[in-house]
Amino acid sequence: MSEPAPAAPAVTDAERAELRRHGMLLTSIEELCDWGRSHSVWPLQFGLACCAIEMIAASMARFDIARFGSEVFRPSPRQADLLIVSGTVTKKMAPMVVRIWNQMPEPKYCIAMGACAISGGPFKQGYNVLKGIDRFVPVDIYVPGCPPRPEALLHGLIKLQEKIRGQRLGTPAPSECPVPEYAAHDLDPTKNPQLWQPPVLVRKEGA
Amino acid sequence: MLGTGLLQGLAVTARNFLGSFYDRRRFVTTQYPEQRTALPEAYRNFPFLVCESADDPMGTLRCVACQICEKECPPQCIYIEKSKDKKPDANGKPQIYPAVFDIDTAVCMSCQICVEVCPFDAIKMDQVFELAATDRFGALLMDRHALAKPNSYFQSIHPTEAGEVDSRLLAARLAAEEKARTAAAAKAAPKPAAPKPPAAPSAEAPKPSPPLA
Amino acid sequence: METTEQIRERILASLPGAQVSLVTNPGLAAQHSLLLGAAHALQAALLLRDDAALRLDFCSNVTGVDWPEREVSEADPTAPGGKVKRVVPGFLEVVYHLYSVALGHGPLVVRMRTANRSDQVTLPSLTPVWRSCEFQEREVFDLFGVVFAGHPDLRRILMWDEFKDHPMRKDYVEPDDFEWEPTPHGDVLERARRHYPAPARPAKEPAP
Amino acid sequence: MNPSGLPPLASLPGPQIRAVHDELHGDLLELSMGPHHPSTHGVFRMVVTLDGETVVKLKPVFGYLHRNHEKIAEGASYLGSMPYTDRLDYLCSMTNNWSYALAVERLAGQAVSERAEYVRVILAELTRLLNHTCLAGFLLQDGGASGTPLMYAFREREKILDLFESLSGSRMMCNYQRFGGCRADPSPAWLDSARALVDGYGRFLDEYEALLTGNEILMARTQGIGRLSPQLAVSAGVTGPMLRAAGVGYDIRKVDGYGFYPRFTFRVPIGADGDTYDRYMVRILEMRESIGILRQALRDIPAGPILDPKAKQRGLRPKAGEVYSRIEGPKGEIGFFLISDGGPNPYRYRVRPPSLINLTILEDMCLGQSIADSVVILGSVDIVLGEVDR
Repeated sequence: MSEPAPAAPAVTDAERAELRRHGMLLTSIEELCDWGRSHSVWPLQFGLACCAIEMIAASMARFDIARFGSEVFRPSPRQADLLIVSGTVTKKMAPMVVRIWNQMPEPKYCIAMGACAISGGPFKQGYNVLKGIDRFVPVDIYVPGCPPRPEALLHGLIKLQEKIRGQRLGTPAPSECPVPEYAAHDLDPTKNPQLWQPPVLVRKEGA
Repeated sequence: MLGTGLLQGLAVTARNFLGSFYDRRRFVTTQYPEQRTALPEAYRNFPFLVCESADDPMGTLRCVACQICEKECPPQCIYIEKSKDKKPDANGKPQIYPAVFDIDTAVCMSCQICVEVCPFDAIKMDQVFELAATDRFGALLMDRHALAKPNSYFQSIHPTEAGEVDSRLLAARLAAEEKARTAAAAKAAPKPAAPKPPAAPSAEAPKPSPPLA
Repeated sequence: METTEQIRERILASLPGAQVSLVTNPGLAAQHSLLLGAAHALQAALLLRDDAALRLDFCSNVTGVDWPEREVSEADPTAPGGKVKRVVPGFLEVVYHLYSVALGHGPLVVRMRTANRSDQVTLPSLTPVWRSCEFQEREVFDLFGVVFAGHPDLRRILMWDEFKDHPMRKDYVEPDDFEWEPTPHGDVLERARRHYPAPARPAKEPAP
Repeated sequence: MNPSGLPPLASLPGPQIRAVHDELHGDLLELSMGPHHPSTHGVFRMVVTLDGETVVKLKPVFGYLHRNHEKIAEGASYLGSMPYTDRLDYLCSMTNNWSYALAVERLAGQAVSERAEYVRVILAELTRLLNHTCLAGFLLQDGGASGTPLMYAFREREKILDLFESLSGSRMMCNYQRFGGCRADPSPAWLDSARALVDGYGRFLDEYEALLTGNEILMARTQGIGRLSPQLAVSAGVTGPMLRAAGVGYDIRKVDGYGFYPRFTFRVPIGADGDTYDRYMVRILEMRESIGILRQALRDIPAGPILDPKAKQRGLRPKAGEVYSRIEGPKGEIGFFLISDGGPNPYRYRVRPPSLINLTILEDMCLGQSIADSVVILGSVDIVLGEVDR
């Protein structure tokens, strides 16, 4: 993604905060857009496993995701901004998840909810379990837990909103992800190396 | 009559709607970031390591790197390396300590089995759940520095359990001291001259509490 | 319900020549089972379902078990050392748990075994007798590789159609995706190491 | 039943309209519903062949949540598989735990304390309330009543989850049962709050029924839809509320009398028509019976140990042998088949999934119905994909 270098702002953040304290609101198109986007994140109605039940619980009366402007669970990926990968992604399901992601319009975000979506979680030893959806789809926020409490998902959503508010306007690079195919023993390819590069883990004594 | 059932249902929803303005039992929403549900004492999320003092967490870990939790962890998300040297534990006895103790919270299933099998009350369940991160490799792999939390914190989140653990450890320590004292006395008995003070608090490891054997 | 031995005699009385043997269960549950020969299994199953005293009309559970080839040592006074090693050929086994809804008894455990684990893996399907076997036999086909003759729709059920292996077999090797294993043990540790460049190994092997 | 869904030819006036009618008989349409579909309860997929709007063929496709529970369990210790059973049918972790604990207890010959048996019954019946309440909400959601019933159901679910959480530490994944008892002893305060919940639940059910049971739209959408005959139901291994809705009075709590169920008086509701409405109604009536069982259990629960501290959990090595053990879960017969070779992990570990086997007759129930009804029929089967695919 090539971002244009941000020009020096005419008003610094500190000045803006000072003005805001005096009841004067200054804004830019960028800020207005980000504000609007961050408060109307429409998730896709897409449940995979256990975490989906907690995702539904988050949208119900007790936790009420509507307070964050995200209660509009859209059944169609064409109308959704946010993909909450809520549960274990199996290798059989992975191509569908990638295809759904490709169908979503820009700007789009992805939350990996729960241990399984992040890394395969407790089921990562399984032969049919994808070890993390970030092998195929860029993930913005990881919410650990098995399953995370609904509050934890809301916390993840708040984090996502913060991230959106820091975004710069511009043409985002098209993020079409290649869809893996079923092969004789495993998916083909097993990961998208452009997206997923695990660091080499070096442990030092007493680290 | 056709429609009675519908009207009856509408009456129910109307009662619920109106009730939501005055009936306290219907105020079910928790305004999350500002207002928090009181977590029950038993609530568990991810494990943490208990240390005796907040000032020197690495020096006072209860963990002796026995690797039982590592072996029993169902999703295999604990990684321990034993130290090569020994450090004195809370009772002054030199013990092996974990040189590396990592828990991958991206894998942990919060099942509490590590807590149940630990014979030293060294690993307990934490209640922090706001751990959302943007980087899975760095932030979610917790090392022993991130995992260590003082006993006072354990007491604040699980007071009942912590009370039991503390009294058990204290009883074990007292029993060990008593044993050391009698042993010293027995040694000293034939020679009444210059009774040696009992060697620093105790020479016994805390008696393993009976976990799920 | 009659004992498993009595049921065996009942089958033999109606189907002379059928291969039915008793498999005792040494465990505490003592759920003994009947081993049916493939040739008469379908008739025997029909008999179990329709016999007035048994009426095992409800097949609750169908599953496969993989018994790979193994070596056992047996006492043999003639051999040097007093013991002789013998190779027990491997086979695949299908286990059915039958109950009677009409009479409220059960379970009767019925098993069938294939001749080997490679080419002679066909067994008669019991789906014509009990409809509940339909998906479960497909699952056994998918995960163990037992072919059920007479099954109406024998396709893979859990894995995708292009998949070649039978993952519940004991000798199945899962695909290699151990690129990021921060907390590896045993076999996983070995496989994770292969993904790291030689100097920067994840860690040394923890002491056993 | 008119399979094409069109009015009978003779009733149409005029030759031209008849010609149009003949032309309307076009090709069959094959439609793939799922794995991402709002009304397939997760990642279930069915390939439906339609003639107009009428289902003429329906093939379920599984495996999108096949996460290898059985293979993992065969490499894990007996205790290590307990938290995995939570994740089978993730709405009913307590009954899954119980079924697994029961199987291992029978394999290893461990006795359960009296208090633990009572606690197990209490938790299993609370789970049944939770599951059936949510199912009614999801069923109505599938029928088009988006929101309200599900929201009421989840309001009550949160109350039960609070009980589970304060006892076991987790809302959904309780990991509470142990071999020979339960992990934590419920305090008197916990029992009091359980009593309060049970006392209030009848009132909630009255309200729920006032909202739903007599509703004309619900009746029109469910009565006479998706009939299941008792013979087919038994042959296809259907269990649980679905079997009883088809008119077969088979309840494992009565037949096997596991746990302390013989000590409680309760009735087994049975449906007359085997249609979707009966499946809804049987569950509502079962909840009322569950409330009765809970009242008795919470009244009679004895004091005593909940778990023998000497009962072996870690490093359990049962004697070689095998066992099949089952209980009446909220969705049907949940059973575990274990083969031990004397080692620390089971040689064969098999879950008998009620949801998967109840789906065997989905096609039979949907044939000749409209595509919209097949969604409601699927909703009334009550599946959870974690258990269907394991």
